[in-house]
Amino acid sequence: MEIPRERLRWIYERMALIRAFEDRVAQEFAAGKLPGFVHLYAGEEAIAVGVCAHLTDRDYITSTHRGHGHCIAKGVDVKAMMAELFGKATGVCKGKGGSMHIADVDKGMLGANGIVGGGPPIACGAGLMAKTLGTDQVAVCFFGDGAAEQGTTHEAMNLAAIWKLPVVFVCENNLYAESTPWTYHCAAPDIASRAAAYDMPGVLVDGTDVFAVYEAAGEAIARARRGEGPTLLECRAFRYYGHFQGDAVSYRTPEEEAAYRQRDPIQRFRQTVLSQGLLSEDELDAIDAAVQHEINEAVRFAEASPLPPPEDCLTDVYVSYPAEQLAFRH
Amino acid sequence: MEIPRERLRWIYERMALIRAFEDRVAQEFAAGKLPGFVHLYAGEEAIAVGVCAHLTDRDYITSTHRGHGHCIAKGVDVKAMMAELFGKATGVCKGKGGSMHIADVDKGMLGANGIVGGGPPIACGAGLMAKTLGTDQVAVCFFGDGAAEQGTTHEAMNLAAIWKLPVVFVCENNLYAESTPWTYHCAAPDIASRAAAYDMPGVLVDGTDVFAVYEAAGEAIARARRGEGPTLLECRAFRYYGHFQGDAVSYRTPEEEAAYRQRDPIQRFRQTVLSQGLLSEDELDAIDAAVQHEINEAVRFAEASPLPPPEDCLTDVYVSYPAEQLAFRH
Amino acid sequence: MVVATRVLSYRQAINEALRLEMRRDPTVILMGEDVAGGATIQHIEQEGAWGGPLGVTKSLVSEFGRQRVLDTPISEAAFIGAAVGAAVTGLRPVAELMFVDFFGVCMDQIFNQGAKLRYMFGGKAKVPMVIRTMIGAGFGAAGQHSGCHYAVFAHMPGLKAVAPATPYDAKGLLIAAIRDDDPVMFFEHKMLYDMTGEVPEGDYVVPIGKADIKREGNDVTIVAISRMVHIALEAAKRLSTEGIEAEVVDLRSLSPLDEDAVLSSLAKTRRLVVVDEDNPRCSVAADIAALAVDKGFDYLDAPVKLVTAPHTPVPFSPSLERYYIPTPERVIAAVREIV
Amino acid sequence: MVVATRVLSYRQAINEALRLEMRRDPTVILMGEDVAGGATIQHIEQEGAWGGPLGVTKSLVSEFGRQRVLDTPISEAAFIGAAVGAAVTGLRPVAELMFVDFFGVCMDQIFNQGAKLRYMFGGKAKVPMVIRTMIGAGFGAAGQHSGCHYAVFAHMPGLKAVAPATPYDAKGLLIAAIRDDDPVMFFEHKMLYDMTGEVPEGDYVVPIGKADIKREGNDVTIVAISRMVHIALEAAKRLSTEGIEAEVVDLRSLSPLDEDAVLSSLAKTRRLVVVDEDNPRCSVAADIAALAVDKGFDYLDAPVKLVTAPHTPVPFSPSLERYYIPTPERVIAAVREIV
Ligand SMILES: Cc1ncc(C[n+]2csc(CCOP(=O)(O)OP(=O)(O)O)c2C)c(N)n1
Ligand SMILES: Cc1ncc(C[n+]2csc(CCOP(=O)(O)OP(=O)(O)O)c2C)c(N)n1
Ligand SMILES: [Mg+2]
Ligand SMILES: [Mg+2]
Repeated sequence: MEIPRERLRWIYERMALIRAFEDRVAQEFAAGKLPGFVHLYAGEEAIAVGVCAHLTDRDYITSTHRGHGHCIAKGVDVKAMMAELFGKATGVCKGKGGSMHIADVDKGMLGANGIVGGGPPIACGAGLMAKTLGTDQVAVCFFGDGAAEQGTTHEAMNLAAIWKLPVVFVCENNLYAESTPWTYHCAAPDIASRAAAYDMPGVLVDGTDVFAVYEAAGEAIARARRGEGPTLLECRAFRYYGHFQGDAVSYRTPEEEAAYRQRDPIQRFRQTVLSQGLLSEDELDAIDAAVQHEINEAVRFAEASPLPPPEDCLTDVYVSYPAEQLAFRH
Repeated sequence: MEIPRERLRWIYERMALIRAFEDRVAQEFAAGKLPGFVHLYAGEEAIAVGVCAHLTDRDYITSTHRGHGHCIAKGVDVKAMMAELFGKATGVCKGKGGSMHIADVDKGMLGANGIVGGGPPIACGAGLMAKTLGTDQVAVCFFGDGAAEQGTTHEAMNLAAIWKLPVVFVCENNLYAESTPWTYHCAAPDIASRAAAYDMPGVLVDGTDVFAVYEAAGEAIARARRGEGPTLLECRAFRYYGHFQGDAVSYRTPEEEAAYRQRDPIQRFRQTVLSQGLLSEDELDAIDAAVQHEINEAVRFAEASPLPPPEDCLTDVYVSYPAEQLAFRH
Repeated sequence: MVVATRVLSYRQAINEALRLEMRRDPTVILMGEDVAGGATIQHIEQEGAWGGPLGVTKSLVSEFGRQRVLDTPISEAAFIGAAVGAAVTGLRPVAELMFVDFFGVCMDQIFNQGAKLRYMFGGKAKVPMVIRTMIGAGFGAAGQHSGCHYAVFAHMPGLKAVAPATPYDAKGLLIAAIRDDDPVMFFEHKMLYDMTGEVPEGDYVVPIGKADIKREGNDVTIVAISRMVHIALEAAKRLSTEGIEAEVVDLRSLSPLDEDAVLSSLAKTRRLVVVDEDNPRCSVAADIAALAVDKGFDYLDAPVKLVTAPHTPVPFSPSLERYYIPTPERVIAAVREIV
Repeated sequence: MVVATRVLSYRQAINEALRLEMRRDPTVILMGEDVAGGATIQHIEQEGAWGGPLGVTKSLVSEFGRQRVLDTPISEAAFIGAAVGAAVTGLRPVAELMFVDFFGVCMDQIFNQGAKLRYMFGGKAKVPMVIRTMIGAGFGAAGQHSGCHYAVFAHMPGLKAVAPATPYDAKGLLIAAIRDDDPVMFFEHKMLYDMTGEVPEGDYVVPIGKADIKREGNDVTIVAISRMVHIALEAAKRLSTEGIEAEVVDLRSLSPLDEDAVLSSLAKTRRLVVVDEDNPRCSVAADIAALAVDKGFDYLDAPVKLVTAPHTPVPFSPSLERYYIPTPERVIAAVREIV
């Protein structure tokens, strides 16, 4: 599958932006500037970007607790994201959602999700909307290897298959669910082959190779748009950080972690485009610089933004509801 | 697999008893003598009996809303069962459970279940007990084709597989979930092949042929007892009555129903044992007579039994709890 | 304008509300197990299909087709979650959770997704969906098909919850629920399906959040929910022969609550009994009592009495089930204690 | 006999209760996501494994092995249902539902299976299991990891429910829960894990169903739950400087309820405030108010005030989350309204 030059630049820029965002979040978190906890996507950039390269703002995605990368790949504003993680009023969810619920419906991003397996049914719903209204929109459902063991994931794949919904299921197999290896929690030899249980194509993809992801996702999404139903992609990649920030990652060895870096998706992309003469080193470096600038700006914006006024706790619960019944009685 | 003569007699007797029980329940229900609703097992006798022929009282089963057949195959007292359906104090659950929750833990019968997909996790628990305590008990989980679409069923199969639990999953595919054909609700070409998603053997069995069920279940149960983990059997059969009593069964044609009777499990058994000279016609007729007598006695017993005293509503909720907090305040 | 009314059953009233809203708005779809019935079976197309196990959605598929009346697998989490996803992206789905007792397999999609998305997204989304579900004992359906459980949903921020007691209210509240931009739980009592009453033709709305005085009286306020409204009315009728005039307030809406209706009735009668078929602990009945003893304390001349189910599952046997369900006798006894 | 005590954290107290019970009774097993941690990974065997995301079950796997400390897939319905099945057939499982907010994916196995089997089986079975689960806001964990939701469980017949506020109570109640023959929900407040207090060595039981007077006073009763006990104590301390002496009743057990403790304190003080971090509608707080206005009506000299979270999901931002959680100031304001 040939990728237009502008798309290539976009792919690199988005992957670099995700990496820079996550590295910076790790720093800010360590400095105690972020409330709550964060799950970082560094190392898995090729998956979100390779998939979302085929989507427009009118297409939908559902995400996971590890959702920053999906947001950025789907085009959510990085300033508003950073402000959200800081819990600021200017955040993309006005500070109400935070890292685990970051979302932007205008960009088709239906939310990170604090519930493992929460997303697959919702993605079916977005697909059902498209099918019912006869549009060509598709919905992509990102989920982890751990989420593959949640019943909702199975139910949703079956539902999407029998209704031939335009949904693509993308399992991000990063080898662990928290500290549990996927080979322990999953009885199947691979997750992709579970597609057979739902009579849909299942493809195992190298999730550190954005070209491979781009190609597999392109086919699956085109199939969905043609009304031919869902596909399951299993993309294998590595998460560089711990499960959440603060995790000492005792379950992995330094050798294992070093091996991950050998297959770094961003470096691999650089090597490929440089060796094939598709983009130049200068071009890539310029993108890196722009990305760094964008992240700095985002943090500056987030820091400068105000916290939401406390009583905003009471807004946005319903479209309409008697206000006095939302407030506590005392 | 050769079946000892006594076992053959038992198999016939149990199948005949289930059929007679269900036919009689249908009559009593039509006469307005049974509260609530009942789901009848007639037509599927070979599955419960062919499987339970390998179990002792120390082994466990979980069942479904269509549980009478499983009870009888597992040796639950038919009088106490009938009294339960009549809502009597002498019922096996003291009239508290009824058809949909009929159970007898002493016989290893862990309950019919009003929740489709409620049983599979519980069966895993019984298997886990056996594994933890190092006994050779097994647990069999009966579930319908409709239940194959419930997330719990998938989760339980995966759990049983990774923990190598002594559990056998028996899908009773009777072609419909309520009025919905299994070919609509299930994306897979057959349910047995979903076993691959959990790395366990999956076997498609003719569920109207008790010899076939006996053989397949024998292997699966022996495997489980040897500590080699779970198996999925899909047994295809037909339910003769509606989904529940009162269902007009408009979704089936008379031709379809007539075809079912061509493969009646009890008639097939009779033909086989007679043609192979394993049991005699007199023997079988004597069993039929005894069964009919037992059912008559059961109904007499149920009718003659008292209703539970109303305040028994408040007992058996907990092993211990302040009585005044169980009662309503007024 | 004169609006014609006819006598309809509660079942027919619900069916009519669905039909009218589906005609009015092409984004309204139905989904649930056998809500059409017999998917893919040719010979029952049109009138033969089930329309739900109790026939409530009967024949909607013939008018609207299987694209808008969707039979689902037994995958409540998936299809109710799909309703959430469809609602967020532009449809107005009406999903059927056949019995409320099944909420345990799909509650996450209801209370954590459907109910919270708007909030967690900072108000950028709305989730206009309805979950229709059956409640109540009296059918001999035993422990897993007879509960009310609406307290669990009233407890949850982000959900609205209504429980009509009459055909009129059923139609008007369901139309309101479908037009509402928030997720609404719509509780149908299975013992009311055959109850009949006057129902106007055409569309009308019973506003969510408004209780209804089903009987006026000055001596005691009886707040009741769903089928218990009829138990309360029966009790009130009998009490009247003793000279006690009860005011029966049909709550109709469990979330939001019509606090004013409860408090102003209480201001008049100064005595309160709440009748609720749900289990007693942390119930809507308890909630009404809590309201009364806070904002209505100065009105109260006597203890607030709750007439509820006991703290037990629903038993099967008719003798036990009769004991479980609140009766007019128990309501009368409670009233007598405080008047 | 003199029992030695040491200062332990709430986390350590829970860990110790599990350890002692597992030593005493070989049928006690633990199961949950990463409760051991790193299943099948050789190099972290013994002390390196997680022991739960917050380390509560740390190092139990080194003593009891992976046969008794079972890491599970993310399949709450399956493994909590497995705990039910194991309990019915002879084990005493302690299952961990990591955050109570996840109950929506497994509630059926809890309330419809575990809680009802005994009843539906006519008393022939018992289900001695414990579900440990984390509650509470204050961590910035936002809408799906910060709820309390214990009202939902207290509502359900067949379940018991306890929520300790101190290390001492945590250990004693957990031992009681494991030995109890009924299913018990054990609510651990995540903001209390690092709180320390005196804890006796060896085993002891804090009986389920007994509240504890954490502070005596004559002017107002403050009933509180879990972390709110400390908020109530702080409020009481400050009120004391104004001459108002509050009695703080730590409910400890939500089902069954220690009605006597609440009512006798009320009989003394004649005024009641309930502090509950859960959402207000159909809450345990409302339930206590309902108890007071029924059985305690004659004692009441003032409205019963509920200090709860608002009817909203838990927001993320610290400014919003602080607003959400009841504070000593709000408790003091409520007390001032009625004394
Ligand atoms: C229903 C539910 N169960 C458990 C959790 C706690 N939890 C959060 S992330 C996680 C691991 C998820 O693993 P995986 O799906 O592989 O995603 P990854 O973190 O590897 O991206 C767990 C157990 C949760 N959030 N929701
Ligand atoms: C969780 C849940 N959803 C729906 C139902 C309603 N219901 C009862 S039986 C049934 C069909 C079950 O089909 P199947 O599993 O094939 O069993 P069969 O009735 O054919 O034996 C349905 C939908 C239920 N009891 N529980
Ligand atoms: Mg993972
Ligand atoms: Mg079936």
